[in-house]
Amino acid sequence: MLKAYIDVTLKKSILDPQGTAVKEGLSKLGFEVETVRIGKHIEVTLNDMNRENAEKLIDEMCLKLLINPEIEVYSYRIEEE
Amino acid sequence: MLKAYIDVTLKKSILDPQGTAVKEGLSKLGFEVETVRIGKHIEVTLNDMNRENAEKLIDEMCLKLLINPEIEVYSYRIEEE
Amino acid sequence: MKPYKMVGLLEEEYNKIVEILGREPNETELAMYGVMWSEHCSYKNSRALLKLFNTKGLRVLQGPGENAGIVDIGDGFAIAMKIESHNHPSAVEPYQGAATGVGGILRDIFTMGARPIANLNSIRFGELKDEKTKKLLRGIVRGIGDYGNCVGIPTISGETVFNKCYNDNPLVNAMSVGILEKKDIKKGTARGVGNSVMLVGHTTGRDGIGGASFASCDLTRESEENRSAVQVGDPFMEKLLMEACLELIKTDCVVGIQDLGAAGLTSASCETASRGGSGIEIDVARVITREKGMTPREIMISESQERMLVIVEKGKEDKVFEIFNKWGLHAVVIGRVTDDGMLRVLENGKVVAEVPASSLADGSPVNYRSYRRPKYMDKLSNMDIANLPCPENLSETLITMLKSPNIASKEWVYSQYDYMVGTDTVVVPGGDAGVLRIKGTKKGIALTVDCNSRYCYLNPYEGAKSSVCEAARNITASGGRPIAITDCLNFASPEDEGVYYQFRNSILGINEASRILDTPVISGNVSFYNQSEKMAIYPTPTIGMVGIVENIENSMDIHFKDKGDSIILVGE
Amino acid sequence: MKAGVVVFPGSNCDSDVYSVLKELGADVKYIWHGEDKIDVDLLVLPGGFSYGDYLRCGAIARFSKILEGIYDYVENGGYVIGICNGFQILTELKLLPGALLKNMDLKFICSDCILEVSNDNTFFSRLYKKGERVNFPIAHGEGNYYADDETLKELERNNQIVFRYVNNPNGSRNDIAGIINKKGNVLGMMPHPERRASSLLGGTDGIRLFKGMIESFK
Ligand SMILES: Nc1ncnc2c1ncn2[C@@H]1O[C@H](COP(=O)(O)OP(=O)(O)O)[C@@H](O)[C@H]1O
Repeated sequence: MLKAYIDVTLKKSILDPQGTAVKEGLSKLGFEVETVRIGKHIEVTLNDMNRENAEKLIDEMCLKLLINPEIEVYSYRIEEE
Repeated sequence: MLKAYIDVTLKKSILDPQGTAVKEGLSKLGFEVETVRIGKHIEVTLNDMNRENAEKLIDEMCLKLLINPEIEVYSYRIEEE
Repeated sequence: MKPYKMVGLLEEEYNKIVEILGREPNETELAMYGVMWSEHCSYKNSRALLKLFNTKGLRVLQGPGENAGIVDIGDGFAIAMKIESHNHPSAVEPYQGAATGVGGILRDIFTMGARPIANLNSIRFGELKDEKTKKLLRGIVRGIGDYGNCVGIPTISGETVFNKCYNDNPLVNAMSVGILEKKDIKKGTARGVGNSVMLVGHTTGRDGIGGASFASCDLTRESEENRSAVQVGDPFMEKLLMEACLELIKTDCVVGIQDLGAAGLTSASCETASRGGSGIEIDVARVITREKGMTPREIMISESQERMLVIVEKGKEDKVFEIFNKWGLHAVVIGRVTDDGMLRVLENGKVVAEVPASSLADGSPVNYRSYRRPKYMDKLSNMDIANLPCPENLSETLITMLKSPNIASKEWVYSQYDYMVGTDTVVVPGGDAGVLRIKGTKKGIALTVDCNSRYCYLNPYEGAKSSVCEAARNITASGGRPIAITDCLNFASPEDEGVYYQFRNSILGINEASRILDTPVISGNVSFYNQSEKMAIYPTPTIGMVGIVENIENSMDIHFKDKGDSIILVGE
Repeated sequence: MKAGVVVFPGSNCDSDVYSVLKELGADVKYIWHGEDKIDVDLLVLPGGFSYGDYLRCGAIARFSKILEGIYDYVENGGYVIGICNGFQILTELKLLPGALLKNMDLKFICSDCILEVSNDNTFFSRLYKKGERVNFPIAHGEGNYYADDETLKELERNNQIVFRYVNNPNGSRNDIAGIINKKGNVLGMMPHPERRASSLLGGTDGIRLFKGMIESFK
């Protein structure tokens, strides 16, 4: 089986208040970091198929449902399970 | 600068309502997949430091704030920016 | 460790099980007794005293003992109501703990055939200046809000209290109220040999295994490792389950219905069988599991949320499939009703457990605990108020008081709850009681939840009594006449004689007020062991109350209305 | 006028809107998400949490059977109003531009909310006056309207902003609370006019929205 690990994040130009809040939370605990951005992590297990097809499939899923291209971008990697 | 890409997911035995709903959503669109699990993706930019320290720091952040070890697990990779 | 200890039983309890069965229980049976005879499910330390409650009244259609109590409000309508604690899960995972607390109490309401129309909550925390408290507060409020908002039930009232006695043990008491036509009351009973036992709603997973016994333990380091005890709520599933169940109940195929809460399938099956005076046989192989390789024991005690057990008249199963299918939900026949009084668990037709249903449901030993008036009470009651200095600058004192988290506005909390969905909320949070109109009548109901645990600490009897009175005043001030109580008794360890004194006297205090005000107790819940190694909570008997507003136009909120209106202080 | 309120799995303001339309004498019915024909003059996408709002609000509901024909329906001049979750679904459908992000302070907000009517020349808002202030409650966690600069300019230029927040509660760009499509037959708004349709429930500011729509058909 194949497993796709997809990361979805807000476009750079869009404010990420959740990231900002976490950054502040970290700072209160004494962790000083430069930036925090928060997004979604989606793991999809696929039946066996060749990698090329899997990539095509994942791209399609992302564009159709998993992300809203108006506000989000995505990246992924695929691994054997 | 260093950038940590952290993925937080629910422990395996724990129900993931979001994943279940998305799996069904995908199926309605004609994408048949085995499982979908949804978690958080967190990107943290750190000031320069050696990798070992960075890893220690990220582990601490995760356990102290970013995850609840009762229900979640995490993994990450660190890259130069 | 002895096997019975691992499931939280004492030696004498184990011996009693052997006596009942006439043999040693196997692993599955032992686990079932372990969860059912835990404090959380069996009320073994409170049952004797709860009998004292005033539970009768002209309006009472269903008193304690069912999933929720029901009172008649006239015009053919009745109100179902219940409060329940989710303290321990919320301490460990505030967001999910609180959310699943709301989920559980909603199911208690719609299993009775009632449509939930309002939620309330009573939440208590340690000192607000602590980061830990802030984190708990944020998580718990978000959990309560997200769940209720998503299901679409308005959260119309509640209380939020801070006191350092709750530093290690926050309290989350969730209350829900539903409306039904009197003729539609459903009960959690299994009757009629051969009728089908169906499991509907979510799939069954390994989550929450051992949760019931977990709720009855002290929160020590050990529970931090007891990881599988936390569940994740799925309000979307709950909403579908609610709509499907309410639709199903309108048909003529349901004999009984019961939600799966603490102790999961074990408790739902033995309780329905025991109430109906019958037996139940189920085959765990028919249960749809989320994970492969779950053992009968795991399936029987799993606390996966958003599931219900439905007893269906034989031959009418198709109607159930049809309705659940429409809502996109699972429904499976997992067994049938028998007449031998046994809860028989099969796996692919082979018996894996077989015990008398009533011995699980009501057979646990009842503890008559000893009690003694705690010493601190004498010390505190000897204090002479006359010796307290009068503050020099009263304006400053006033401002300090208004700034105290206990007195300041709780808008931060209730603005995260959708208190208007359903378009029935006439008096919104922020005042005394919440008031809802009852569509199709001229009436309304007023709802409140109250407790003054500091008074209860000073004097459990008087404190509990005054908590009932406070609730009644909140109802009256909003234009309602109080008619019934649901109570959530949050205490430390019943094994402590002082705590047991607090517990006993609180019950007596509630009882006196309840008799005088003619507000019978129709449902409730007990939560013990709210203590850590360092401290115990104050006795906290939370009172949920419902009142009738005869003419909804006459309901009242707390706001000053017009310039020049007189302000009058009434009462003693 | 025939109106239909779509019921998605997880809708929870469906009966609230239904009752208001009914009380005003409209010919209104519920439409199950699995139906395939839109045979009404006004389609209402109600508030709630369709499919739990898991993933993104409205993302899954958008693919419901009933919405397959919505593009043709709108093209042919059918009217659509999306309230709260309905607005989110309309942006996911791309029938309205932009997207709704998490509220700026990350909390769900339920409260009264003062709006200013920015455009009174629409099918929906004709009984209000431009500049008039009305009180519709809000109850949402993700109502922070976002669109890029270009789109915002266009919305302003075309007078597509119908309601604006007087005190922006959620971070919406240009204080946007409700917008309409260019053609003028699709309105999306976060606040709940159906919750202000009875003096017993705190006011009647919302009634005119529904009355206006009904009267247009007389
Ligand atoms: N957790 C809560 N949930 C909903 N409403 C709340 C909550 N906490 C407080 N409120 C609202 O705020 C009002 C005032 O709360 P509080 O300051 O505790 O007042 P009181 O002591 O008069 O009950 C309550 O009556 C209730 O309407």
